[in-house]
Amino acid sequence: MPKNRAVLIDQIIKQTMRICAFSSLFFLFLIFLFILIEGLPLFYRVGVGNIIAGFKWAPTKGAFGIFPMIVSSFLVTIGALILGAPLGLACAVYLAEYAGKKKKLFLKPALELLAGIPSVVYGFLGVIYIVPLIRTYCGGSGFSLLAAAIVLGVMILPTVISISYDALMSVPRTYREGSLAMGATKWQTTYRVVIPAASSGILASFILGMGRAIGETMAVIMVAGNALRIPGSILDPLRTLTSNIALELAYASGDHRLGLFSTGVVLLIIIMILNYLANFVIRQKVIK
Amino acid sequence: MDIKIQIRQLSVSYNGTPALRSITLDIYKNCITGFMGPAGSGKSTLITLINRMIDFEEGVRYDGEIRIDGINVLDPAVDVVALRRRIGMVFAVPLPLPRSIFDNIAYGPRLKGITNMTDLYAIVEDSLKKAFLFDEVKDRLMTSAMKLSGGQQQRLCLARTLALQPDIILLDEPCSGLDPISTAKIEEALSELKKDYTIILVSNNTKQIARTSDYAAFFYMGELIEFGETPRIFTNPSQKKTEDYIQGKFG
Amino acid sequence: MRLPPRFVNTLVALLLDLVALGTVGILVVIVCVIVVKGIAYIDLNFLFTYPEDMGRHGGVFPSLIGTIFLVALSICFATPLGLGTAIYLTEYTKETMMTKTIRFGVESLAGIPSILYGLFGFIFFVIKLKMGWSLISGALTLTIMILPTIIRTSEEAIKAVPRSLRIVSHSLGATLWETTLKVVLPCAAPGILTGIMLSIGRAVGETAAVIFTMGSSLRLPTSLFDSGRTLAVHFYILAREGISMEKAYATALVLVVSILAVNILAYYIMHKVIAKYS
Amino acid sequence: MAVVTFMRVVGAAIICLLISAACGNQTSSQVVYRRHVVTIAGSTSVMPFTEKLAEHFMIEHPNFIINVQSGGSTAGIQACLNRTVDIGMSSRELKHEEKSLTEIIICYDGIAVIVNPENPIRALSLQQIRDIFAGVLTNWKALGWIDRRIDAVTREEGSGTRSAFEELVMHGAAIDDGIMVQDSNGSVKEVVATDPYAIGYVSLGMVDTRVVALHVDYVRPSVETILARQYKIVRPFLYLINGTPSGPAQQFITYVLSKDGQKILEREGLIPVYAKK
Repeated sequence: MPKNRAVLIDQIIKQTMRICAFSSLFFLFLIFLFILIEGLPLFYRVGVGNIIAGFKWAPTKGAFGIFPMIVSSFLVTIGALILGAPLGLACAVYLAEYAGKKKKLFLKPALELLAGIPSVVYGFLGVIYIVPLIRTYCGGSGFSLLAAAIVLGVMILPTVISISYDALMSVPRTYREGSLAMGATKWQTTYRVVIPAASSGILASFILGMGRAIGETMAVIMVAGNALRIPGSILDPLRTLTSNIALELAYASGDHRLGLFSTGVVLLIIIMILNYLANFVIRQKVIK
Repeated sequence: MDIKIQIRQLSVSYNGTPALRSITLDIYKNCITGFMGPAGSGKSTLITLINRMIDFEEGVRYDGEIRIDGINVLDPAVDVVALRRRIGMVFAVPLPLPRSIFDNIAYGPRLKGITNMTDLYAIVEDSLKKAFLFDEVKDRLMTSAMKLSGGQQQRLCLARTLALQPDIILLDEPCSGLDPISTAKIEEALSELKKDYTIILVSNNTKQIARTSDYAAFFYMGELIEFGETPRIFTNPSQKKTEDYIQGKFG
Repeated sequence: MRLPPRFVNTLVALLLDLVALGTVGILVVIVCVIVVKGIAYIDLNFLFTYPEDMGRHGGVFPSLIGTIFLVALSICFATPLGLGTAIYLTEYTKETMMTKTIRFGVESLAGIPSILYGLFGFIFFVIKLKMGWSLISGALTLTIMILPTIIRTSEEAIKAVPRSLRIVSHSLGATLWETTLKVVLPCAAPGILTGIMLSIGRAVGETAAVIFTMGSSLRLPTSLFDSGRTLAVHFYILAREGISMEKAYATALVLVVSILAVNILAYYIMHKVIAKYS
Repeated sequence: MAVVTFMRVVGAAIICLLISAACGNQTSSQVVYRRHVVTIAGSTSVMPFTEKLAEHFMIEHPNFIINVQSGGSTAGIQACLNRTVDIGMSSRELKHEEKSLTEIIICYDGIAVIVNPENPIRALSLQQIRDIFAGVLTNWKALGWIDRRIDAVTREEGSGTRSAFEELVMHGAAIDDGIMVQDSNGSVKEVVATDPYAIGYVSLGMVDTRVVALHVDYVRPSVETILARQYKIVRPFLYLINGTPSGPAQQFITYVLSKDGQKILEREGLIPVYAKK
């Protein structure tokens, strides 16, 4: 029996689909390639140490130190986690363990909608409401680590909630029933059995939340004040890696632009490490 | 009587575990051949080999020959798509596609390239009549097939198979989930259909095999224990195991 | 002092209730603030007139059109690619080292922050491919950005289609592609549509990746190689430069309401599908 | 059934979009064929005024399209050097290696040092301003106001306003790293307008009632004091062209330098070229 036309079409389509599937890898490769091509020469010329550990950023005068920005990025992220992680986890626990079916039906999409609000809107509301509040009640200009951490804390909530929630929901029912049968209250069950069982997923949600926070740009530019020094207090302004790129990219040329791509390289590496960590943490659990 | 399907020395294994051992069997044209046997006896595996649906299982190895009209369908070079268009199959659970009754039945003909609505309607009507379903659904051909009852759905599946105008129809325990009335309707349809088709009916209901089939084969643990004309198998089985099974001593 | 467990239990339940409500409250407050402050300055005129004096007066018509063009283009590019990837991963291949690599690629793309997409789009499309700050540069950049969302939601939707339907289709003599096209995709369509909607939401609200690839010209883009300013970028500039708070709120209103509408529609479709399969 | 309809609707929608996009392009290319397009990019300080000029110019010449992009002085100069734009805008003087471009001074602009209206301070010396931005003076108390940190705001690296400020005010002293950075005149003004303890510098043309421009060395910043050469923080706004400009570009430049164009700039608080001469 000869192969008919349909089978031939099937083969052609299979190859087309395969090309589609490889496009993602191709794009990833392109992104890496071009950011590295633009970013690496400066590391070579100026020296890795002078960029990563350098304190002075004055690209038009030949200084490309981004150490304060790396530190600031992490400070902002940690601040966001301090605010967002407990809140997000609490919401996830509530959704997974406490909320009734009807409430869940309304709450879960509502919490996910938080992710839909554009980051510029978060930044704007931060400038209008949070920055003046901080200025009035805490001091400083208000454009500060604190303001950025608050805004980012809210922005990472959807990530933390949805991934923690999935982790909590994947804890087998029998664990809960076993604990409840022994006379534990619901909270004791949740606290001592369910949360520990879901801990790796929860940890992954925190790591991915960190990734979201460290990569956020527009909201941070608007509320962080963008000063070039490592902040001495939570009321000091600071500049993250992302805002450094966005603030100066439109203006930059020559070495200045290369410097911004070097900033991008560092950011890319940090993000990749965080993603890998999150993956690793989740997989760790599966192997167990 | 002509032989439609010749099965020769057929062995199958799943991930190294044998499922069928060296089966040799002839299936006659325009007859209903019943395959019976307890769960795991290999009878369903055998029919999925005939239309090569077995290709969708993982870790399967097979050996031997199945010749339909003299052509070995287990040959890797065989066009399985064309093969399946010649061999209809009805599954244990009614599986209508989530679309209208008409579209369900027209699915096969459309794949063959028939697009003319008059032709399609003729095929649909004919198939539904053959499956004894037309009168029940003729006023609602465009409604969702999911809304039919279980028995109707199964007859729809039969009609959908008939619409392919196949030579052979394979039925894999088609009545296992149905009530006696629906079962009776399907059996009635089958006895009409054997005039035009070669039918293989897999069932673990021995009474159904006795009622409907012309030839019966008894499988046990992957082996063909006995094969012959149905009346003889049921009245005078030559093997002890066959007798025990028919009498309901195991299975 | 040890509190009695039952008391703690009740207390925690209450506390969690409050926290969850409070968090939803954030959403409600954000939406309310934008709506209350923006509603007074918005009318059909605002949507359909050109801005004057850098947006201090007039409307947002070019930004509206720019946004629609940008998002439509990127969805047009990303949907076939994403759907193709999802189909390949679920229907055409088994789990191998290769599919794992592709999934890793998709996950990595999803994790890259938008500013890096902006950086890449700027150097690759704008500079190297000489497309300039244009609709097409922005659309191509966004295509890559939303690709992971479309792939992942499509894959989920396709995986959720029962295997038995595929088997039936094959038994009726359909090829793999016929089965995919006629059985799998129609069943997965609502899920795929959800993914597309979520991507639209993401693309509409994106700023960092767009501002460096599409530029910020206030003119109405009339060709693929024209620069333009999306609503999100326009809002960013209005708010950040203090050009006009009224117009900023009004633009934010258009932005937030359209994104929420798309998202809610997406969840609604998803909910319908879940209800259907369970 | 419903799903099939869904797919059809989606398919139809996509096709419609593609067709409309394609049609859109076609009509536009026809339009472009008849119209003259001038692309201008560069300094964010010059951009708002160019926008305004372009608006007026296009009312009088409806067959012209003037595309104005921001991007910063350096970007404008670069774009002009590799001929991606017809006209570059710069708010700083050209560096030696950029001298191949032709500079056209379209007007002069004072840089005003601004504070929030709530701030009672109305005058500072150049030295005091320099100290504030160098991070030496960090408290308003030292300047005779309340005990509160000074929230100074500067522009980012690469900005023409920043390099003019560094040259005219800082006299080579470095701007402190702890100072806030904003990336446009507008955003600096916005910070100063909302933060009572802030101080920043913007183009004089940007000053409005929401901020107060400080007297520097007892001189009020204004068009008159600049013309009298009393207010010293002044820089030229430049248009740059690479070689001979295209006809339409030349026409726009002629308009900008004409009485009408200069009047518009004067109304915006800038100093027209003829006045300075």
